[in-house]
Amino acid sequence: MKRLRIGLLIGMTALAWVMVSSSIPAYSQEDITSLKDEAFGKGQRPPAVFVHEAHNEKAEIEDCNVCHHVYKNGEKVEDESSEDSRCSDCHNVKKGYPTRPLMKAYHDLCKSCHQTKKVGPITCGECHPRKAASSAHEAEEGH
Amino acid sequence: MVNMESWDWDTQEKTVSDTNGWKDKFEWVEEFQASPDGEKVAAIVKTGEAEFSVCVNGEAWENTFDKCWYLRYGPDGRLSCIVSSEMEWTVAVDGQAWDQSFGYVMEVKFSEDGKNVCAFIQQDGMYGAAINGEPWENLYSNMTNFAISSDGQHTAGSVQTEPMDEGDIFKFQSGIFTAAVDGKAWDKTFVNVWNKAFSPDGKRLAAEARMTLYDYTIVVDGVPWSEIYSCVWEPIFNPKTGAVVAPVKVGASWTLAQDGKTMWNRSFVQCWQQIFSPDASRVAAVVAPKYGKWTVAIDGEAWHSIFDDMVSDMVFSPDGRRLAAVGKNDYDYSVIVDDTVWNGTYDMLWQPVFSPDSQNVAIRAEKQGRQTIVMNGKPWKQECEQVWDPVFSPDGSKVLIRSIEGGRYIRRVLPTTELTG
Amino acid sequence: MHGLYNFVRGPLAWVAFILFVGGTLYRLIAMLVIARKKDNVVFDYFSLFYGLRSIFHWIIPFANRNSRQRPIFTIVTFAFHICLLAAPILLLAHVLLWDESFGISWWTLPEGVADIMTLIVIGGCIYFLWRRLTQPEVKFVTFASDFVILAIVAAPFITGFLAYHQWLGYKFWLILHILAGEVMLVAIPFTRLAHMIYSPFTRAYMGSEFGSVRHARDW
Amino acid sequence: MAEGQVIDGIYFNEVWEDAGLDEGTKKLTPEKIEKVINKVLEGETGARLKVYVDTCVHCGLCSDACHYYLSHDKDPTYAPVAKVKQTMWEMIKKKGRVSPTFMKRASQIASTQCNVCMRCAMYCPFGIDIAYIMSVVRRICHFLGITPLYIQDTAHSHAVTMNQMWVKNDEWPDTLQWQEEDAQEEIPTLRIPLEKEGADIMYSVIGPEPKFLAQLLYQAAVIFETAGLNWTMPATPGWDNSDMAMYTCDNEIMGRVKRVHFETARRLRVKKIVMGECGHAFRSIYDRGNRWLAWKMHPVYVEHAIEFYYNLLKSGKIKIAKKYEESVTLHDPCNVMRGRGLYEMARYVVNEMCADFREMEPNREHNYCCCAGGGVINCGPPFKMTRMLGNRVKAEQIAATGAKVCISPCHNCHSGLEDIVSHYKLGVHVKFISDILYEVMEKPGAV
Repeated sequence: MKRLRIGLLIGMTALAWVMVSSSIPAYSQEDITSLKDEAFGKGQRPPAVFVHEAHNEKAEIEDCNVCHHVYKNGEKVEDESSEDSRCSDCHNVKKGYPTRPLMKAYHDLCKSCHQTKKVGPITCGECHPRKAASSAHEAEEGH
Repeated sequence: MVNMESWDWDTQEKTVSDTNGWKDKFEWVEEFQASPDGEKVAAIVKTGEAEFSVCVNGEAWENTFDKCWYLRYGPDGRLSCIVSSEMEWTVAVDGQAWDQSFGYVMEVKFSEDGKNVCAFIQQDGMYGAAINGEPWENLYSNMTNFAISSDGQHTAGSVQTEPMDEGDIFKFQSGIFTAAVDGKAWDKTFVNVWNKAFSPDGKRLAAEARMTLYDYTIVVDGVPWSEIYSCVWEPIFNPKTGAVVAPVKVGASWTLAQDGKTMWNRSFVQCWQQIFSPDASRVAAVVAPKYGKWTVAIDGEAWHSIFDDMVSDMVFSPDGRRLAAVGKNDYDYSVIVDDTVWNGTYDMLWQPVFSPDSQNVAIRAEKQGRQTIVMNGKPWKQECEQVWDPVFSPDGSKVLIRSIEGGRYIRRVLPTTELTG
Repeated sequence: MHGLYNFVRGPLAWVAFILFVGGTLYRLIAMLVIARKKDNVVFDYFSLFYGLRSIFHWIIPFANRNSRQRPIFTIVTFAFHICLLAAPILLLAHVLLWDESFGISWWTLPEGVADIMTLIVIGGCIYFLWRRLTQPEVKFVTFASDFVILAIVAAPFITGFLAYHQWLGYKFWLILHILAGEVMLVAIPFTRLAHMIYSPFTRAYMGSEFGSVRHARDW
Repeated sequence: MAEGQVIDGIYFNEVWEDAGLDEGTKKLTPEKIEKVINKVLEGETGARLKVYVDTCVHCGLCSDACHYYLSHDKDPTYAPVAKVKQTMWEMIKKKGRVSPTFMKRASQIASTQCNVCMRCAMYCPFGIDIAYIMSVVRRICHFLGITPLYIQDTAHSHAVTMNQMWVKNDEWPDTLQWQEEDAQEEIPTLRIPLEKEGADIMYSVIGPEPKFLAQLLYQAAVIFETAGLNWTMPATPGWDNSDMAMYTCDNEIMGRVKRVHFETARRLRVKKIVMGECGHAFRSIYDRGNRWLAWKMHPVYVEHAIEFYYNLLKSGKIKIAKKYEESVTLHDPCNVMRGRGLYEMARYVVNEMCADFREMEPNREHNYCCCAGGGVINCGPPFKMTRMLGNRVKAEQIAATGAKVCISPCHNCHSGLEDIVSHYKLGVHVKFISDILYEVMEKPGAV
């Protein structure tokens, strides 16, 4: 009885491992772009993987200001966008006020959207892979 | 009771004896005892090589003994001492040894009027009691917790009724102890019997008992209460109704029980030394309402004044309305009367004494090696080497103070007002 | 994946923290209530000064005789406990989660340091396991539950380590890591891991008895 | 003896015959055991036991604290935590449904394989009081009637006579009077004042002193006389400060004996109690007995002999004529060292008296137990070998000092060390402080 139960446990764990890990993709030739912001300096983790074109295509984002937003008096200005300026121009790395600190701004922006849409990476290692190549795809596959 | 009317309440002050001279006369002078009326002072003295006697007001008894100890005045002013001659022991009263002597004599107790002198004796390795020299007919192989009735006509002890081999724990646990009154043991035996109390008329006896190693109860005339407790303390009789009252432990807390029924609706972390007021209308006990906090409870109501170390020496006023006791914190003793603590602490305090009209409380006190009388919180101006308990005159107007000052034993009668101020 | 991750990261984490905090409070309050009721002396002899004096001598390595007698154990257990507490609390990834959820954050350890601390905790667990398996005086008082507790403690660190290094099956280890952490949190008040809650009190009580009553040292 | 014997699946590391345990066990039924265990656990224990059991992480760090464990070549069954495992854990886990054989073994462990010396409490990182847990086990055994015979008899003696040795009411004052007479040969003015109300000090001793060790009463009288103190001894029960009921955990008798002792001191209106060189008596007066009676501390100050001698020497009331020449070492008794921190005072006294003092290692709070205290020696001859085999480390510790005399200011330690010294043929004399103090002090009154 006991042995059976342990066997079952091992089997289920293995199955779970296979299911969750099966999203590991084959190596891809596509170019990779990342959210490497000079303002961070040397970060503890590699910059987040972000293939701009592919992402937007997949996510069907057409308006730039979905991400490159402009805020005035705490309100998002609908028809303005800020792709001409760097994120760190508004989002200070260390000091948050009045805007979010840079890292938090990235995290919140990306993750909130991924959460809402229920697609895209939301855990640390998905955006900040140790081995850029393999995980970049993983990040993309998620779309 | 002792007739105090006949005492000298007029002589204001007299030096009864200068004890400084005693040391010249005798090579050895033990501590002094003062007679209740204050007219005499006595001490055990060595009169020669291995020869002892008792010196009263500077004069030694005619009789000498090989040994003397436990010199005490009875309430009637007669002076008793445990004495030994030729390896035999007895009690000498006012210098006259009892006719009968024993293997050993230990505790000596007096009836309230002092007429009967009772002693705990051993004869040929057997134990019992003697009243005025007359021993029990039956003696027992072991006896403890010697008790007497207030009239001194009855004596009792916890006795072993069957022999037990050394280390026979099973025999012991079968119950081989009981109480014996006037030499006659109760029929029923117990694992242990301890402190006993006689009814006021001396006809009944109550005792603490252990039925097994852990079942305790109170036994009255050999009949245990139906209730079993995890522990009990010494019982007393209600002086009017004859009911028996004892502290009992129920669960983790103590309360008072009367004839096997819980008497107080409150329980305490500790409860003991209960006393009845003279009219039996009230009962007081020393209690610990909280762990390590001591006070007095009257009819189950605890006082607010709390002492950390202990409370002792409770005494009701003659009218039963007031109560005095002694409390202790660290090294300091204080008097507490009717839940009010007197100002001033002392290194030692004896039992408080109420005046007959219940108005005044006086007490023997010691501070920094000097003793005095304190009345209603106010110390008497005189500091002495030693004082004895104060005695109020029957009308309460005067106080008899017995003291030793500069080696002189002095008897004073002071108006109560002089002490109260 | 979103659903599973959000479940362990959200509601389950809430459950775990509520059980941890609630359980801890419950155990503490229950202890105090039962002490009040049945062991009141504990309060009567409690001394803040001597309690802290005792704790002080036992949270400093080699400040008490037993720890000097067993230098290896002392080093391991101190390193283990420090890392066990510090690594999760000061981990960057954890602090980011706090920040994300509640907007609160604090100083964090460099990730490389946290990584080493994790290994120290895992090493400590292996050392404790080795003691339980080989040292007669420990083996004799070891029950199956002791291994389970050891596993409960080791699991979040092993899975966390694997997840952090993203070798194989990152998300699997990550989710398992979160689950393991939650299991451990819940286990703290309800297993012998409760020594985390109780030990300051037992130590302080013994310190009080030794200090203020016995006038002696308890280290 | 059948070491390592397994009876009904319960491991007996030692097997001795003891009528108290053997006969008592025969009368047990599982129902009674279950009832008593749960009664004690629910009725008498609280947060401490529960927290101790829940906090213990079974780490075994307490092992090295125990002289039994060390002396038995680190046999794990003697480790403090192992004793809890073999007793209390099992009782709690099985909710009291344990067998009579289990209880017999539990009683053996708690009564004879633990001296409740509390050394392990100083080795547990959490300060878990295993001595307390063992006392709870003894308490359960008390209710079950399975306490070793000799100590049970001693508890009976306390219950009847309020002293440890069945000393009858007359034998005590009689002995004091004989000692007084003997001492007068040396100091003619010497007196042992009986029942002296209002004296400064009541001197109290333990039952064996009048029974077997009357010279200690003699020596104490000489010290009191020479120091010129105003002292007394009671002639009634209450003179004995010892308390084996404390160690059988017959708490009711423990409390009764302590109450008589303190009330006797109060009756005699003394300002403090000075007690002889006894450890367990100090524990019962200062720690266990007073607490059972709801006295937070001793209601009348109790000065242990070590503190007493210290004060006498420090104040010059007793002067040393010539220092003791023989090399000495000092055994630190648990109850006055771990129990009262008198170790520095003891060293002052020993250094004042003796020219050649050598420390044992470890010492002070960390000294190894004598293996006699905690009631173990009082369990009598059946368990003598338990003590001998259980304290090889003590013999080694004493031998390592090279001292010719071992001073032990505690009766139980004294007797236990004498046994160990003779069993391991150490050739060391065991002495009380007063033995040496009496020998080296100035006695101006002596003829």
